[in-house]
Amino acid sequence: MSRMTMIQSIRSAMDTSMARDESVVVFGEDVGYFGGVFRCTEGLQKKYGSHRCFDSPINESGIIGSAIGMAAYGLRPCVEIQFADYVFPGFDQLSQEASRIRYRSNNDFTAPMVVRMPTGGGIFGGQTHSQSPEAIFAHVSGLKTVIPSNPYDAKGLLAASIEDNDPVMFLEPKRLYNGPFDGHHDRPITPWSKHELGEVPDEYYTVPLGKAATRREGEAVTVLAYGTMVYVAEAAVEETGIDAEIIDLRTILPLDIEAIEASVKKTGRCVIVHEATKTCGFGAELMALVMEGCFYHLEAPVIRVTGYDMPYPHAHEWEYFPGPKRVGAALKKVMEA
Amino acid sequence: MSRMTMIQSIRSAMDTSMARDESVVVFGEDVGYFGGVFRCTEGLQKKYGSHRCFDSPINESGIIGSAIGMAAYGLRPCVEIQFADYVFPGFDQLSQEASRIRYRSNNDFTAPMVVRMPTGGGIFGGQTHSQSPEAIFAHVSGLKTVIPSNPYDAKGLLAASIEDNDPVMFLEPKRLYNGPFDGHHDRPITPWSKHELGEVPDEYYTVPLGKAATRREGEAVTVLAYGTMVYVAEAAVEETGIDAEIIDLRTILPLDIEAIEASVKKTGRCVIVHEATKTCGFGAELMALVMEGCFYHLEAPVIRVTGYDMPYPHAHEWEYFPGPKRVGAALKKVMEA
Amino acid sequence: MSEPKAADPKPLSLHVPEPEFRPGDKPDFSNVPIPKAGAARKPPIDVDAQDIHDLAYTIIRVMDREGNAVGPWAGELNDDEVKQGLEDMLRVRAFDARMQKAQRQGKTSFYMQALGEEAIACAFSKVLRPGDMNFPTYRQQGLLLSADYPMVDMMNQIYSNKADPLKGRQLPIMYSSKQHGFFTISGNLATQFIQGVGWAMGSAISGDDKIAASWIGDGSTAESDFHAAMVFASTYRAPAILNVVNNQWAISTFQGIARGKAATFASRGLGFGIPALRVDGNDYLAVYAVAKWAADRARAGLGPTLIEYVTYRAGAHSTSDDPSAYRPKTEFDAWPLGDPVERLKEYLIKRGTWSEARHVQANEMLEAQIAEANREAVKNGTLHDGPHASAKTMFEDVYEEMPLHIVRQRQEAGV
Amino acid sequence: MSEPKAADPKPLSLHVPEPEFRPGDKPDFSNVPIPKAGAARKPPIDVDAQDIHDLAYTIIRVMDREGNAVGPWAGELNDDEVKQGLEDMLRVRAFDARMQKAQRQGKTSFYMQALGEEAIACAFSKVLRPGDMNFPTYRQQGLLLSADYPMVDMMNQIYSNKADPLKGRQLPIMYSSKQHGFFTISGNLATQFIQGVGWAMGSAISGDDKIAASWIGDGSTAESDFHAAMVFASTYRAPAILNVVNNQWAISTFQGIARGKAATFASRGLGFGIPALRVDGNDYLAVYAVAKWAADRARAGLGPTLIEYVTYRAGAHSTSDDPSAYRPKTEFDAWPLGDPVERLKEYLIKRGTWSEARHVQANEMLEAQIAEANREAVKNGTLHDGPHASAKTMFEDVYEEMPLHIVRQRQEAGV
Ligand SMILES: Cc1ncc(C[n+]2csc(CCOP(=O)(O)OP(=O)(O)O)c2C)c(N)n1
Ligand SMILES: Cc1ncc(C[n+]2csc(CCOP(=O)(O)OP(=O)(O)O)c2C)c(N)n1
Ligand SMILES: [Mg+2]
Ligand SMILES: [Mg+2]
Repeated sequence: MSRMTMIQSIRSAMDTSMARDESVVVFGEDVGYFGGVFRCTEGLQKKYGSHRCFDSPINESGIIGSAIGMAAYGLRPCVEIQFADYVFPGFDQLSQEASRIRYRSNNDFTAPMVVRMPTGGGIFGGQTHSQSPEAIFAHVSGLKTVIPSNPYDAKGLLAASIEDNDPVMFLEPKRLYNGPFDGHHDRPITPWSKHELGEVPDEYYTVPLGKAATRREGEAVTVLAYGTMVYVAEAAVEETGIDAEIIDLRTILPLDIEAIEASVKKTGRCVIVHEATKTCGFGAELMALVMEGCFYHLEAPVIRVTGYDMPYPHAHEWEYFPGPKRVGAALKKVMEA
Repeated sequence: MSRMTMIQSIRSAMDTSMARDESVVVFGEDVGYFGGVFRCTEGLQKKYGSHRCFDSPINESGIIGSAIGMAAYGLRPCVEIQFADYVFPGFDQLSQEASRIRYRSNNDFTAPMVVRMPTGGGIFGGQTHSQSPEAIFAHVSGLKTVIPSNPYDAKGLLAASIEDNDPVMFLEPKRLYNGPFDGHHDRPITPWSKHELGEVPDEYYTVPLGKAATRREGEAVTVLAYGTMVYVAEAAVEETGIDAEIIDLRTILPLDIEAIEASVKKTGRCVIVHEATKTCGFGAELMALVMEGCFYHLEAPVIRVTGYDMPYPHAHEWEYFPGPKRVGAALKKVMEA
Repeated sequence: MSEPKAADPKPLSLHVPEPEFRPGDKPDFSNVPIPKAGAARKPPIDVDAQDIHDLAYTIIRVMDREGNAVGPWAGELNDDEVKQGLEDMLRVRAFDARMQKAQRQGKTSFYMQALGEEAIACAFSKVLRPGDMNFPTYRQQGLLLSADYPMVDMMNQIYSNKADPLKGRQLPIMYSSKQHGFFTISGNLATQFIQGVGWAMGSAISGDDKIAASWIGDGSTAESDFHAAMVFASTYRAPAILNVVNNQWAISTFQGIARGKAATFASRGLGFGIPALRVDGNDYLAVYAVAKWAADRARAGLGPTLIEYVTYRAGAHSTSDDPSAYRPKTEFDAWPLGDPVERLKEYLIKRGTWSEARHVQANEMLEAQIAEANREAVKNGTLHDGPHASAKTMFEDVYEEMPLHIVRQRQEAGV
Repeated sequence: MSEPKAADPKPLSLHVPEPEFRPGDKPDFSNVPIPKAGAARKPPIDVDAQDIHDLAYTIIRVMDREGNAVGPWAGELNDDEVKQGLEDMLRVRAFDARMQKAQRQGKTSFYMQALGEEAIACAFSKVLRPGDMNFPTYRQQGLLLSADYPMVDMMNQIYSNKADPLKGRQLPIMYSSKQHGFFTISGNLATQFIQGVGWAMGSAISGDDKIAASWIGDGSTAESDFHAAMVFASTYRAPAILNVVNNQWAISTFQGIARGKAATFASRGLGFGIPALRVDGNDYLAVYAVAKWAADRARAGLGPTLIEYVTYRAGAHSTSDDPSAYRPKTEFDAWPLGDPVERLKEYLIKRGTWSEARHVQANEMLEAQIAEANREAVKNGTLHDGPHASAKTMFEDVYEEMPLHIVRQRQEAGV
């Protein structure tokens, strides 16, 4: 057991997976010799050789397309897209190929692969280093989408994703890489070394895909969140003093629908929080599922707190970010309704 | 005034737009000499010259990327993607470029352009000629998305889209190209020549973007639909005898939220119908908007009737298609709730 | 920006390439230079790309107009092998003809034939070994038909019937057979070109000895995944053969819309340091020899080869297409590289091991086999009349395990 | 598939290219052939691509080691123009240094310098005319700084302050100025390469006389939009200049990860029939001459030219990067094409129209101007301390008219 940052735990997931399974290979832009611009793959090339961890040309369609071919061959590629914002040149390979190879070939071929990518804002990355594309992945049948919120989960979920026999989009909230953020951009953050979820086994383990985690039990209202927003929700709950149940979805698809339904049926109220733009964001699907599964238990309309419908602006990053103030306001509103 | 099929009215929109505005240019795969695989651009090259209507290389990123450049230059490109399924190689140019050029340059540059594409199933096109990607476009701030359901609207909306100063995704339900379908695949269809919305002025006119059309007034339940599904809804309403209000959204984004809210507040019930896969489909956003805007008026949970979450299968096309039987069942269920 | 002392500005105009012949024109290819059979040199497999630029701009040919096999690329196959090749091509042609008919009879939604370009897939299949993998387009049925893939299975898929190996999920002709080295075909163009390179990289990463072959059409080389494949193949020296089937047409669009000026598709390889060969795609012997050279290179760890097969799409693009709207009906007759079947037949007759009579006989036998397979397949159903796989299979295999939301959807569907 | 009679299978392995030197190594480029200045021929602008293959594999150079301008590409600029060029480069270098410092002082989030490759954008800007359009990457600040774009506006954007012309929406350095022929920079690589071609096509469609210049880095040529641009530019003979700035590095990745074997980036053009020139990017005179040749071609309706500028990224990739982790610190000193500023300075001194003293003086004057602009800009605010444009502007210009859902979001935000 060690204290790890999220970067270290992600690295440890790849390291332990590569150690136990020769078919695991890691590649992407700058991930080889240098170890990735966020250093998630540091040391892997040295340890496992440049045929198992290597730099790729700057071509996201090539990264994903070649990973599909390798997966069809029998390997388990775990590739890095430098920022989630840059996954779109490879989106055709994801949405039309990786996602459908099992189905269209009736299991003759499969695409067990992981596409890792840093996601979300909070580092003044502007419109091209801050996007959260999870809803777009969730709309594509055949893909799985995972978004961890802490080092322990990140390692276990990434190991499970690498083991999984379907293509998994693994979104890493970059604001959490070095510390749990604690919801406010203008206050000091707790380092992972002081956070209980920064305690990570050194050996291989998995956290199953498709299971949400209840980060806080409560009776008054259910907050559905994932990634960075888990901490924003925690801050807002603490500040408002509302007895909310905070559910960290962890996996967007497959989704732990039963956990969501059970919680909302219990509380009768729900606030959904994500950083992505609002229209057709994953919050819309959550809203729809709550409508379908819990309508008769609802005492107030569900509220979405999300990024606004525009590119992530550079200077106004923190006005754009759905912070504790906005989430707190939603909590109060849903309780007053 | 002529009777036109949807193909003819779409052609007429481009024809009249090209005639009145020299800056309108049309290109795409097979659209030049041949006039497009669905013949929507037939005759335009002959009439306006090959510099204004021409074949393009098979590269959707090139088609959309070059259109962005032309639009920045000052033209109004109206390009064709042969099937909506093939727009994804160009999705990076749409989601990261066309959609943001105005915003990121503070109006210094703009991208007035239209991307036309046949969408939806119903012609045994299998998983690669049947997709409905509207929700993915709707999630991208900066894009507009239009889906007409009849020749009159198609011409007017396409002309308005070409006139519009923002990038517009124009999705043409291919099942409607030659006739309004009438909801059942195994019954004869009415030709457009017998349909009142097949009556189309020969001259230039526009139908404004962002305004829904009420196809049927009713008191019992609101049905939100667009494209092919409008006719499925009509068939289901007729067969169940339920006094539904059918709203044809016409524009997915910007959305006529006020019309939706007014209708659902009146009826207190709502069924949403689309052909795209369910999870994170546009129905989820509609559901969320109804939750946010009409919760206290709802007498029953809103129901989505959609394509299932899997690739559009070839042999089981009509089991997959959300036909009148499924919509009818939803109408009954929402009335009984 | 300063004003340079250059010529006065003058109006520009857009150059839109046009094919030489359109419906009504009399096609005449006499100005197209066709290099003599046997003229192209055969370099060693470890040659550097920059030392064989010429081979990317010529057409490597083995059979001359008199039916002789000549030059350094000749002599790779014995008569029995060539007879097998001829039979393979005849089988593809007859199979296509039968399935075209089935589509017109309403037994399926769609069909795509390989008429005029049968030599390419048929000859290519012979250079692969068990375990190697093709990443084909929709026009390489020859790979399956010249291997031992059962025709009745192909038909079952074409009819989307209850015995369809892909359970009716895929379009007809979009086959998949790992066992036969045939990767699941995508309807989306060019995506498989880079996947094949990735597969080959996988083999190299694993210290395996298997190679991959990626396939693409002339029109589809314009797609960006062509570039991705070239970049990855050249960077990692992937053991892959990159096949461009230049059949002159992409639906209604001629190859000039994908290719600039005098450049060839093969010459695209040179900018990546990839050896590139341009070959007569209607010459079974030349296709085999060139493909073999590339396979040997790949297996020897020397990396990828780009091959352009010059051929002609003699039929319509698909059953949804009518080419008389955009090209002269007689263009194939005028096509200077002839018909691959006729040419190989003449070669064998000249060798004295074949005859018109045996040719007719072989054809009859194949047609009988195909008719028999068709009777079998039809018993399992056809697209519109069924039976199909159970509707419940539609919900399966989206993921390895069915997630709750799909379980619920299946329950709602009542299947 | 039959078993060919080839060699026994042997295990393959993956080739992963490595740069020659890593941290700790002593860089030595003496084995890199540097063609003599003046040696490359200068063809007429209407030349066919296939007749100048050699120019895609050489390095066109004008200034020799003694500071003389020699050969057919020399003699394009007079002394005043060259002096202006030197001053432009000095301005870029000093501006970059000042802004690097500002970033370290916390005045902005991020900066990217063009150290070592100033000659390219500065010389290139001189061949364009008003109305022409660049589609730049983030390393062509030289285009603005050698035109008349106000430095204080650049700084206002870098500081995202209340006078930022882009209202704080864009990253620092992602400038936009239609008036200065500078298309809004994208953070996404390569997308602008095809957009520039589309712009040029728009000019040709309209019978205009304007041309476009697309820009891309060596690493980014691997992106698929590079291919899209080549395909469209060659097909329609777009009046575009396709600029590849090969500065040897893409963040931590050397050019071998984007380029196969002995091929050059320039040689990619040949497979499309696009004339391609490879030029010494640290030689202001050569860059100007080659760019001028390409501009003349484009204006004459002869279509696109691909130019590879061979240079070296002397600084870090960005302020987020530390290159000592992946390359020797002394690599730039060993770089055989030298420093573009030093080389042009020596040329002018040799001409007798410049001196060390004037050089120092010019630098001091520029630094004073930059300091003055910086004082102005800082008055308008800086990223973390503000003031910024009003938060309400964040909701504007997503569309020409604000749709209802954004109106509601703005209301909810209370701005
Ligand atoms: C991404 C994508 N874009 C467009 C299409 C539509 N389409 C199908 S086949 C075809 C022409 C392909 O031509 P070519 O590559 O020359 O192959 P050929 O049909 O001649 O064998 C087109 C445009 C597609 N299937 N996928
Ligand atoms: C689509 C995309 N993928 C990845 C990145 C991340 N990235 C930014 S710059 C860069 C390296 C580019 O290298 P090169 O093209 O050589 O340009 P240089 O920085 O040397 O000028 C990378 C990988 C990006 N911005 N966009
Ligand atoms: Mg073709
Ligand atoms: Mg570079």
